[in-house]
Amino acid sequence: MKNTIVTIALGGAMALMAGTASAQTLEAIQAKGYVQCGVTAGVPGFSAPDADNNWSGIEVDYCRALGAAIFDDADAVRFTPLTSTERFAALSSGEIDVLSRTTTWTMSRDTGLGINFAGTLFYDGQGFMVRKSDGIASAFDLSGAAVCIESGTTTELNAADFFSANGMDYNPIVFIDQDEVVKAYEDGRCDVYTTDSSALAAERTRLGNPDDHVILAEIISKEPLGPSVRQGDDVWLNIARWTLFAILNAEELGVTQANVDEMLGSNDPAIKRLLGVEGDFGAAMGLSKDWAYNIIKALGNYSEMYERHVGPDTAIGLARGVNALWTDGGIQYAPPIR
Amino acid sequence: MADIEARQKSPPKTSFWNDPKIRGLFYQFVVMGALAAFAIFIALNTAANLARQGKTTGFEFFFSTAGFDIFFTLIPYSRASFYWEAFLVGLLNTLLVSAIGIVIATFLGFFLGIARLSPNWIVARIATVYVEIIRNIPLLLQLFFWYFAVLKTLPGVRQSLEFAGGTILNQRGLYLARPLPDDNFTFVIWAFLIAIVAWLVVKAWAKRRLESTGKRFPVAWTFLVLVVFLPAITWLTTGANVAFEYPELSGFNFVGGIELPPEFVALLLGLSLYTAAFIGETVRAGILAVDHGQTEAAQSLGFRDGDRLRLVVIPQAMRVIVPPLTSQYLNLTKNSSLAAAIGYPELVSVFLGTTLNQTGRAIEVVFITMLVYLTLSLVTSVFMNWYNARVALVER
Amino acid sequence: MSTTNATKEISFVREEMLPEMPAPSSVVGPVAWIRSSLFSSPGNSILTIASALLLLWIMPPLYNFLIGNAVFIAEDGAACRVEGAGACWAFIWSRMDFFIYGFFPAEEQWRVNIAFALGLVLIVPLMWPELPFKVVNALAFFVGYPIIVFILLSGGMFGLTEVPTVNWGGLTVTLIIGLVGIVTSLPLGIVLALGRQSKMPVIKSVCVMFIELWRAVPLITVLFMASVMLPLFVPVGVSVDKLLRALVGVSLFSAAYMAEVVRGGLQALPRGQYEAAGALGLNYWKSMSFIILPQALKHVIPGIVNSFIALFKDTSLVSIVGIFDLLNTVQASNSDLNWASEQQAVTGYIFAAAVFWVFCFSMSRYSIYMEHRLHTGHKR
Amino acid sequence: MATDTITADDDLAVERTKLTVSETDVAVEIVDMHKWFGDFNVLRDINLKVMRGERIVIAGPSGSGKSTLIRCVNRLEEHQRGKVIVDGVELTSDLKRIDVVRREVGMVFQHFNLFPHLTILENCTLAPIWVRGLPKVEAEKVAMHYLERVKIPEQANKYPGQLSGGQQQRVAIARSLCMNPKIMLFDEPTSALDPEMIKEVLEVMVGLAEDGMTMLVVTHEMGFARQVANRVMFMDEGQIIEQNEPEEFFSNPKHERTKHFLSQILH
Repeated sequence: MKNTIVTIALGGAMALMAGTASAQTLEAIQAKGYVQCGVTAGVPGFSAPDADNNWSGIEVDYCRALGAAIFDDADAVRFTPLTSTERFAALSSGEIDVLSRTTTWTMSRDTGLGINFAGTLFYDGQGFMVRKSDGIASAFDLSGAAVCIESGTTTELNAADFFSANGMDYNPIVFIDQDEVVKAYEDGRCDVYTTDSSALAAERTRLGNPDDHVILAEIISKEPLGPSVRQGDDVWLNIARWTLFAILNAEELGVTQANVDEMLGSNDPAIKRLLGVEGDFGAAMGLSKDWAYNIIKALGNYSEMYERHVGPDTAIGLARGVNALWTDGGIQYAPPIR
Repeated sequence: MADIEARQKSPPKTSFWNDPKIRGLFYQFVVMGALAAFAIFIALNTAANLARQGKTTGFEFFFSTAGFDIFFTLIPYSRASFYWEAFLVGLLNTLLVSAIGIVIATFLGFFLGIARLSPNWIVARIATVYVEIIRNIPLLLQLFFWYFAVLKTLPGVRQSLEFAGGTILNQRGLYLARPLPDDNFTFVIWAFLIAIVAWLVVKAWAKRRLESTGKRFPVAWTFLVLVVFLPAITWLTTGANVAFEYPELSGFNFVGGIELPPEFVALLLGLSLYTAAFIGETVRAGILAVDHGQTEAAQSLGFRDGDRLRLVVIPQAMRVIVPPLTSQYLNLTKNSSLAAAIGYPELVSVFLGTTLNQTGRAIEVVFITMLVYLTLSLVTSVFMNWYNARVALVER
Repeated sequence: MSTTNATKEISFVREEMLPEMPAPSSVVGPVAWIRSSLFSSPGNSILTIASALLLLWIMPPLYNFLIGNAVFIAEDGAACRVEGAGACWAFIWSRMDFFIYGFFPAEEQWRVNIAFALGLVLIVPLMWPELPFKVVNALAFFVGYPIIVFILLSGGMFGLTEVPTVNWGGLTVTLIIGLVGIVTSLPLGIVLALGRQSKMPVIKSVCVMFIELWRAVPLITVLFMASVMLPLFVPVGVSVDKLLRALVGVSLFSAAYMAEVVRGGLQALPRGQYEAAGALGLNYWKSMSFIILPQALKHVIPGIVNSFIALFKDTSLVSIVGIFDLLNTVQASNSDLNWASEQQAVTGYIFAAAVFWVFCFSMSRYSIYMEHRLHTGHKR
Repeated sequence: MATDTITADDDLAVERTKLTVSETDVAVEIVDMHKWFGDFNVLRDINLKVMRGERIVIAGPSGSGKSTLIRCVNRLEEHQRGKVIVDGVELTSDLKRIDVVRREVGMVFQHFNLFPHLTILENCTLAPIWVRGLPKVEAEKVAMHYLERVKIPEQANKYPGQLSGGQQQRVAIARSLCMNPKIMLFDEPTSALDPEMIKEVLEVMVGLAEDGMTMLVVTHEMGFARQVANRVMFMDEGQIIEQNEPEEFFSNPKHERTKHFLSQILH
């Protein structure tokens, strides 16, 4: 008798807790009323809980942009913090709708894991952080160093490639959890901490005394970080992709959170198309025609997101660099809305 | 009348449904069917999920290049090695830390178990407090403590603590001098081996002598004389020499000597201290399980305390101690998998962590890992059954 | 008789009974105690002195660190960064909400508090052997309570705001995993134990295989399996909540251990009980549920509680698969820059250890208490 | 007084005389002995002189201290006041003296306390080999002799768990005899046994008594007391209440408590 009750209770719990994600991801999202977004448990500037335990960061803003595009509500998003080990399983199982978790776009991932990358939110590359007191000038002086790395990442493979290609020895100290990697470096277990240089900058701000640490100039890999979705649902892929393009286009066209209402009256046909004043580009994706307007109204354009979370004025302090628009000498380039 | 006779001759047929055999078969059939259905359900789901993710299955990944490095290996390994070599590295690291941990935990555990039964109040109390604290705190937490909290308080490489004999302790681990014996040293080793053999011969002879003449021979002293003095004399006469390679600061770290990384030391420490508390309880229970009457009987026969323990109490206590002790050993081996959290590259960390992530072969990797632990457990239980059969007390 | 002569000599009758005499100081009193328990032999004296020195060496610095020089009240880590400061309790205090509730929204935390209070109200009478209504109480705790807690915490009905499980954390999650593990593993363990005792070869071998497989592998592989393989096992498009996956892993794992404990109880029961039940004409399920199991389970209450202790300690492993249990919240807070100091991590770990210890130690005391009760019950 | 008729004894006789410290005829002498368990005064003012070859049966209600009394004789229990002198050696906390006394005093327990991990023969030879330093062959010869005497030589290679209670108790007696004790203590040797087994054990004990062994027996077997005892002692509340020759003791008990006790166990 007791058994039966427990079984029923469990079954009920399971039915409640297990959301169904049909191939029609958008329909499912509209039905449940929010986007489920997989993020890192804590990389400042990208996604991390802030002082009030709200998620914030540029990758979080991207997820909020999806919420804004679909529901006109940037808060219609829920976040699932994931370890690097679980992230792909979480996406392919439908536990999350979109993975926006400092994930490098690589061929094997794009082709072998049943996922599609929607684009590049942030062009990154792997770098090294060392203690100033060690007096290291270059990554090529790192022979014999103990290096702290997060396990199961491209970082781990890149480091192996780099040291082997340059005939150097090193001690890879590998942890499953990002927090533990940083902690071990900070505690002095390693001479070097290596990961994407953006994350290095972010983590540096979290160290006890950031000025005691320097990030070396060498970048040893290409790490285009971008959101990804499950394969096999092109509508959802389009939404994910064009949400990213919309914020890039907005920056290019000079549409900001502050002036977006003004811009509704702009004469520029490109702006009119972006904001849904002219034509209905949302319809093909199952969205309203002011989908992009809603994004910009709620969160601003790419530049605003960047400056808010990782830009020079933040603790992380990353210059735009290659992430500047193509018009400003960078490589961020969005196809036109037309 | 005829009816009754007929009934007496052939018992009334039980109805089909009430035949316990048929019922049994029916139940088993239902269970088997349900299980098969469940297995098929899972297999189909898995196949569908894999197909949707465009994943293939199979073990051929074992023979592709791993591409990552491991810093603590017992066999040659580099990023160009294959995944099966990475697997082997992890497995050997698991076995290494388990083997050493078992030895330390056994000694400490027996010490604790005996100390808890000590008539000395303060000794018994210290042992009790130790056991009650250690076994009521999760092992993972203890590992974090030994690794992160203690590591933080250790000095950096350049401020290393230096101890006698070239032992160095810093945040990068514990460095010991590596002995480099010269050629003549082989004589000393031979002398040592000969001494051991000689001691075994003396021991056997002493036993025979005790049995035939009733005279006892100081076997323990003989051991000391043979095993210490024989090699020592050989050492002096042959002029054998052992040089030591001391760890020296070079670049970032100390180079040379024997290097024990903090991950290894913390894991070993955590596992041994934790398991020792449980072994202590096992030993205590084993000793208490020997009826006090046995001690009294031995005393009344005039046995001295040493003989009483050796001949009467310990042989009986060991029967009670060995089976749970073996499962503690198995637990220690299984618990070594927590190393994944503190970065010691053992099986789970290398295989279930890195390899799974890099290859995405969840099913294969989990299957193989479980198979390894299952094998270890089966081997242990085979040993335990053998031991139990060997020492079982004969009862009526 | 040759002893006639001696008869008079040996014949003796006591005229008056001697009163009881007070024990000499060599038997009772502090001096006797010190002599017999500290200095009974030269070896013991040496041990006593060595132990005393050890305590003198450990205790004062420990006291200074934990209490003497500890920082109890502070706004931020500055007070803890002072040279020679002890444990930074102020840090623990400032993060206490996080340690207890995780990311649970502050304005909804009253729901967690109600769940705690209700649990306390149900569990105290359950553990008190003299109180009546054990069956009702047990049903309420093992069946009703988990359902109420689930509704209360996850919300989404009865006008409660929905709080997704990723926001659950801290001690709340630790206790939830412990509770669910206990509630599911016990019945599952009983079924498995009965199956293992079964005479039907198929059922028996299925149960044996299940039990031995789970007992052979470390929990962490089970949790990894639950986190990477379980999503593959469910139909396409169905996703299983992360916390639920960990719960499934923990429950199956502890059920296997529970099964072995229950089996011990079943085997310890004299054959006669089974025969008597059969002789009364009870069928299998009736004799199990009215005769055998009540006795067998009562015998193994200490063993069951010990499994609960192991289970409760094991909940900390979910932090490895990224669930914010108590240990993980402490681990995460240890890198809180506001409170950065040398002692931050140590303080955090000591706090977490103390919480776990209090739970586990009181469970183990309870188990000893029950063992004692059961044993005295057996003696005439 | 019956002399030793056992051949195997001859080898041991030498050692035995060596260990004999005093030449008096007193085997055990207890003077003004008191004992406490914590605050509880278990034995009060015990005075007892056991002559060589004497057989004393100690009776009394449970908790009267009779077992404790005989356990003081081989120092399984320590007394706090008074003197216990066994075979001329006074028992103190001196370990050497305790060793000497224990070798001379055999003891048979209520629950046999055979070593379950050893065979019957090994049970009997272990102490002679390790304590007396007897060669194994000799020890086995002695052991077989006594096993024959207690009528179970055929069980020599079995384990205690395979024997009945009565057989185990007989082995326990044989095990003590193998040490060639001068004094035998019996602590309720038959109270854990079935009636027919009691008989076989008592027969062995009677045989021992006939051979002149000095015996201190705690028992409720009053038939045995009548048959073999030189003296019967009645204890209560940790003191000796009455002692007398068995015939007198049973037919004419003097003390009220003795009368009451006898009326309860004899009817």
